[in-house]
Amino acid sequence: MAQFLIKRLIGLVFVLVGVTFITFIIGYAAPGDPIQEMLGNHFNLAQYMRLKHSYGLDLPWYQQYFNYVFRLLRGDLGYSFQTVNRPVFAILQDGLPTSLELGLWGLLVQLIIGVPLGILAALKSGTWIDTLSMGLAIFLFAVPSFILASLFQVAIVYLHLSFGVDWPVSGWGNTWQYSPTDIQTKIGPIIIYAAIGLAYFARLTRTSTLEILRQDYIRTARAKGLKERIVIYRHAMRNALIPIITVLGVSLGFLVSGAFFTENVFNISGIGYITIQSIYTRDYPVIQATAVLLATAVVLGNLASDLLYTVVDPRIKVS
Amino acid sequence: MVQQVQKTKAIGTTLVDVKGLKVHFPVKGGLLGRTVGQVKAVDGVDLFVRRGETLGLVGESGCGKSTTGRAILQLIKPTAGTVKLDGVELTTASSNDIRRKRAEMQMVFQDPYSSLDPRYTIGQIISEPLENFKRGNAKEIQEEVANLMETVGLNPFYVNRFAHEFSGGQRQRIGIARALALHPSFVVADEPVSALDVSIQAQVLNLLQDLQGKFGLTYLFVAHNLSVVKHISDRVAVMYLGRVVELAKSESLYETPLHPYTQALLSAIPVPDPEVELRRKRIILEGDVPSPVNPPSGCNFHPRCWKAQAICREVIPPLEEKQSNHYAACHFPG
Amino acid sequence: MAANLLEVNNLKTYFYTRGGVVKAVDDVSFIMKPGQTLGVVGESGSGKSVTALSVMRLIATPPGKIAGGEILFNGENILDKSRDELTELRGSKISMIFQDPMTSLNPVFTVGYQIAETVKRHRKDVSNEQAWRRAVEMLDLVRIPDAKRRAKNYPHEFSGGMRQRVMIAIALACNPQLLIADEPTTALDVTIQAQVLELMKGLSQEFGTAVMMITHDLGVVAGTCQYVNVMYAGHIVESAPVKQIFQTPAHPYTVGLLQSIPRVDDARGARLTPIAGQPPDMVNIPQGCPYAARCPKVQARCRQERPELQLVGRGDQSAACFYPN
Amino acid sequence: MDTHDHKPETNASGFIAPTSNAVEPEFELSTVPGHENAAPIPEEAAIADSAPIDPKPKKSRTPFQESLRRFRRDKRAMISLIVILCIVVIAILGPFIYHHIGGLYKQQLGTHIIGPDVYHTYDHQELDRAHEMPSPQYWLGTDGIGRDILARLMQGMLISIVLAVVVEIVDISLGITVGVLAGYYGGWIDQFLARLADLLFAFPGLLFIILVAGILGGWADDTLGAVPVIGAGGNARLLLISIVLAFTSWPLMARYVRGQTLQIKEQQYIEAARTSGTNDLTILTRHIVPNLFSIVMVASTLNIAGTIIGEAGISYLGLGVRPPGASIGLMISDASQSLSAYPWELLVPSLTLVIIVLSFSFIGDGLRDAFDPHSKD
Repeated sequence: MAQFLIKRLIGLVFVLVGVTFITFIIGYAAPGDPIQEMLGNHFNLAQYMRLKHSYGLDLPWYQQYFNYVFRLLRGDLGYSFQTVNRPVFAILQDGLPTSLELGLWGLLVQLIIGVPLGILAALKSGTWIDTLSMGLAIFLFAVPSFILASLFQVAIVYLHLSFGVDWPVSGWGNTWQYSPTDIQTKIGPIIIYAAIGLAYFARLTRTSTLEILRQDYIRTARAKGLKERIVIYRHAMRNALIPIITVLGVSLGFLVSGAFFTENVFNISGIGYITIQSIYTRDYPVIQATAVLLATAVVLGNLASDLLYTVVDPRIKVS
Repeated sequence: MVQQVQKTKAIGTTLVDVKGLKVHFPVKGGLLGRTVGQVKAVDGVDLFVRRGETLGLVGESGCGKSTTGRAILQLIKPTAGTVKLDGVELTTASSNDIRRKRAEMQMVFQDPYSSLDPRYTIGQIISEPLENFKRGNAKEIQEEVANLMETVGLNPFYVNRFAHEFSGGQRQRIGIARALALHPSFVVADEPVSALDVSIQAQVLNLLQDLQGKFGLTYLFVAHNLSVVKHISDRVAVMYLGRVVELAKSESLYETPLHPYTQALLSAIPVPDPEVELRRKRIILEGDVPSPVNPPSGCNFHPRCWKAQAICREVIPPLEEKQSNHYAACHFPG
Repeated sequence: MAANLLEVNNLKTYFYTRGGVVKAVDDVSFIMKPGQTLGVVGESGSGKSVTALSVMRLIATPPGKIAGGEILFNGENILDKSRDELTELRGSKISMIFQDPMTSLNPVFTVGYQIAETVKRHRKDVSNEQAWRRAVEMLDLVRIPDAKRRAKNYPHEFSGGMRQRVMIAIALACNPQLLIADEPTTALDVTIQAQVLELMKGLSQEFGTAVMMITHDLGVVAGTCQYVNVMYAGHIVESAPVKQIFQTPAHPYTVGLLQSIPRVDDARGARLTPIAGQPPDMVNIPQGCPYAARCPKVQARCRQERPELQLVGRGDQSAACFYPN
Repeated sequence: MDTHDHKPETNASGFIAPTSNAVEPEFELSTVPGHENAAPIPEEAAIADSAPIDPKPKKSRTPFQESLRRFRRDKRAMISLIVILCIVVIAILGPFIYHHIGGLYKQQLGTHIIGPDVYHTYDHQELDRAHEMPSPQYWLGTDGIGRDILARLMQGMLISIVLAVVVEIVDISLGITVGVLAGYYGGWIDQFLARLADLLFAFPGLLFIILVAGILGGWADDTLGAVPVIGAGGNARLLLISIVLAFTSWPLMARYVRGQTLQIKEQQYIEAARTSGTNDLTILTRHIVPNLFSIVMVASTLNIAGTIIGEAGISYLGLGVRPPGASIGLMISDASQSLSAYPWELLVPSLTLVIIVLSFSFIGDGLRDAFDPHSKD
């Protein structure tokens, strides 16, 4: 098992190198001169050279890359181009807690609703319950979150106009605080955000549960005279959870992608919002930092799901 | 024609000669996917097949019998050893030479389902080898396919049907027709009846026997079922954990097995006769077959053998002629 | 004469598929006495496994359904039992082992747990420790070396033969009256098969358990069973004590089966006599005797009516044939 | 639709509490006749050994045709297929017809008299005709700066379809080539694919697309904008986006193909072909690639849905098609600026997108069920 983990870790390092390299090269190869843009009308050659040097942009590309990686390793993310002397770290620090909160709630909602919905559909497979819940899942999976968000907002506006219901259309409220208004504000974004993953988990759980129920050992469990409840909740679920845990990592990808849309639609100043804003303003250090941050989150998530996997599936330990 | 050339050669001379055949598969592992061990699937097999005979190759799952059959046909590259077909060395031949040689050596496969490409008709399947070797124009090939189908007991009327429309036994006939298309001298039959129902098994076994008589074929018949092997084979080789432990004429092997493993194996086979079953004394072997990654030292049967002595742990017993035409690899045969 | 342990009367188990109704078991009747070993022989699709699963009421519904008949176990009809009563019965009075030991054990629980769980389920007064001790005891009984330590292992750490022993341990943990073994050795090698059969024989005698041995291997039947039912296309075509099945088979199918299998104690070269043709399409079995199309002794009557299972006048031997041997 | 309507009753541990009316399936699949032993009996009765009873040579179906027949029986998929065909026809032929419908119109702000070939184009603005509901002149109304919504929608659909086709061509050709080679030969190409797939799974595709589109978008506007047809009307970035979308999707296709190739490689008919003296190239083209057809078809159909959503998302974020160009994502983004007052403008493109995506998902699901009935999801 130690070997399995080490192998995964090496894979992770490889992925991180790849991610930093891609983000770096994109930034490096990007057209336009950020320093020139930064100076705008105040352009003078001396200052240009000084800034260029202080940002390390006058070095050959590989040196820039190594500097970039070494600075990353020290936790130094550099300075924003947009706001001179503002460390990227500080910018991320502003957005991170909000994004974390959104992500955590999103994941929780996905699992708490998606997994039981999938189990239910599998147990009632072929009935209207199955058709309905899977229909819902297909719908949520197919409808992009920015459409869902817009529809949600239209609905709120309509409710406000017709019934005078007051419900916040956007925003996030106070991070990690849960006053009634905060909760009210957060519910919409969380549900929209969780929708796609919820649908994904529901479908996956249904498939894996149906698959497990077909296994010989489930027949054995029944032949032993176990109660149907035990057969399903002890013997089937333990096994059905294994594939779900393995795709937790993939679902983190959904969470990260979802963040771009949800945060932008609802004007939530998290990492996704910051990234898009930085793209508009060509603030490469910030873009690079968020990309690396998000990829690292996904990579660590994958690692966590691998770890969890070894706990759930005893077969992993020896191989 | 190949057939005629073959008939001029005397029945009974050696057609296939295998010496020291080894097939080791690397076990990948560790951090960099390096090879950390070897699965010694076939670990030093010596055997020969005489022209016109059937050599049965028998053993339990994982003993390397199928791998041996494939390695002889060069479908798996042997790690070591020599394989001569009609005096021609195959292990050192180029892949082009081997492809040309395939006209003389064919295979009948175990699985009647996965051995026929579901996208092709019976006609296309049987004609594939004929086209590869340019045996005639389209019309001639078509006629040959019809002939072959009749030979194996299929109605040529169904030439344009797909494999999935046939039953297991019929599919196995299609596989046999494909193997015979090029008039090979040597055919490896890899568990050709083990996937079939008992009543169908007999049909296919009879067909194989008939074809052997008709075309003077030489068979290497690989199977785990000792009753079937006995029924069809002139001589039988018993494999255990990658090695041939006993090789003898069928009657002699079944009546007076010399190797303890053969003895145990034979005594374990249930006989469909309650009277016989009542009288039989079984040798029940202890434990499982060891892993071919890490086989026991010396005679690899020694941990399960009731006759094992110190020497068995240390010295690999060679396959020797213990009685006339009866070979065994055991320090204490009999 | 002891009362019947199991009495199956006119059992019909059908599968409703898109292609049509598959009459997997059609009007099957037989009895088993306590402690008796009954062999059920047949080729694939003959309905032998479905018969066994029907007795366990483990038929997948849908598409399968027990369409008629009764299954009396100790005089009580299993088909009338509620789900709770059924689960009480399964694993304690009737247990079952399956063909593929590689997939029949749950990969995420230790084998000890899987045995102890059965014990706990059926013996209300047993503590966890007692159940575990029983599990170890059972593993010891099925001759798994170092049972105490091995009980804590997971199924993937055992070989196929060992897993089948674990299955036997689970099945026998509660001293059942009836053990249904569905091709228990088909997936195993011949030397391992001998180990497992020997073990089953010894334990069933020791426990006084009746065994229904389902197999396609006539050799296994000859060596282990006292009484044999031969099945073909969903029907029992012959039913007799084991000696008579092999020495004086009455039904042409049984005769054909015996003539078509090579025997290890036969002289080489004796030509086999195969059964002609193919088993019937289970969706449309022609009327009359299901074996008529392949039978060498077929008469006009065989294609019209289906023969009932009846005594052939050699003691306890019956066959479903108008012209038995 | 509200998720909470159908939320199952959960107990404290989050699992569904068994309810009394629960119809637990009595037992799951046990032994189905015909699957008792190793060899399954095919659904159709095996052909009789004896001479044919039916003297007419019946034309028999290949397994592929069998699957197609199963697919044709799938109502949901067939309807979806028809919907997609309609959309393709509308997107391609629609504008040509629409340009000739409607009479001359005298502009209120200007003095020109213009015909439908002008006001029924996706980029023509009639500033005094903003936010109109459907009318005989503007069939689906106008947007915030007086552009014809139907014309824009047809252009947007065209963009989606062209993009999907381009991405799928790259996806399929690269995916099959690399996947087959990796699966059949293994070795470094396999290692390379595995690493690439790892990277792709860790680095969310959308993030990558956003990065590239955001950073190189301006460059694309400048250089590709000059290219006729491709770059005209703010579509310059489409090329960029399609390259990136294809780049992020082919490794997944290659992985599917690799997996399937590995499976096919293990089939004995491959070994049989080799034994018959068939060379590697012929084995690959005759026995392996044809058997990949179904998985490639399923995977690419499902990928099309993702591609179309991806493009819409990028354009929605303002990183894709630029005004005056039209894309469904851009239309949604434009409409959401004024959604409270004019929800109609949001509804039209949103519904269109949802219909397209759902249709492709249904077709993909249908294909999978038809071609690979054993593996769902």
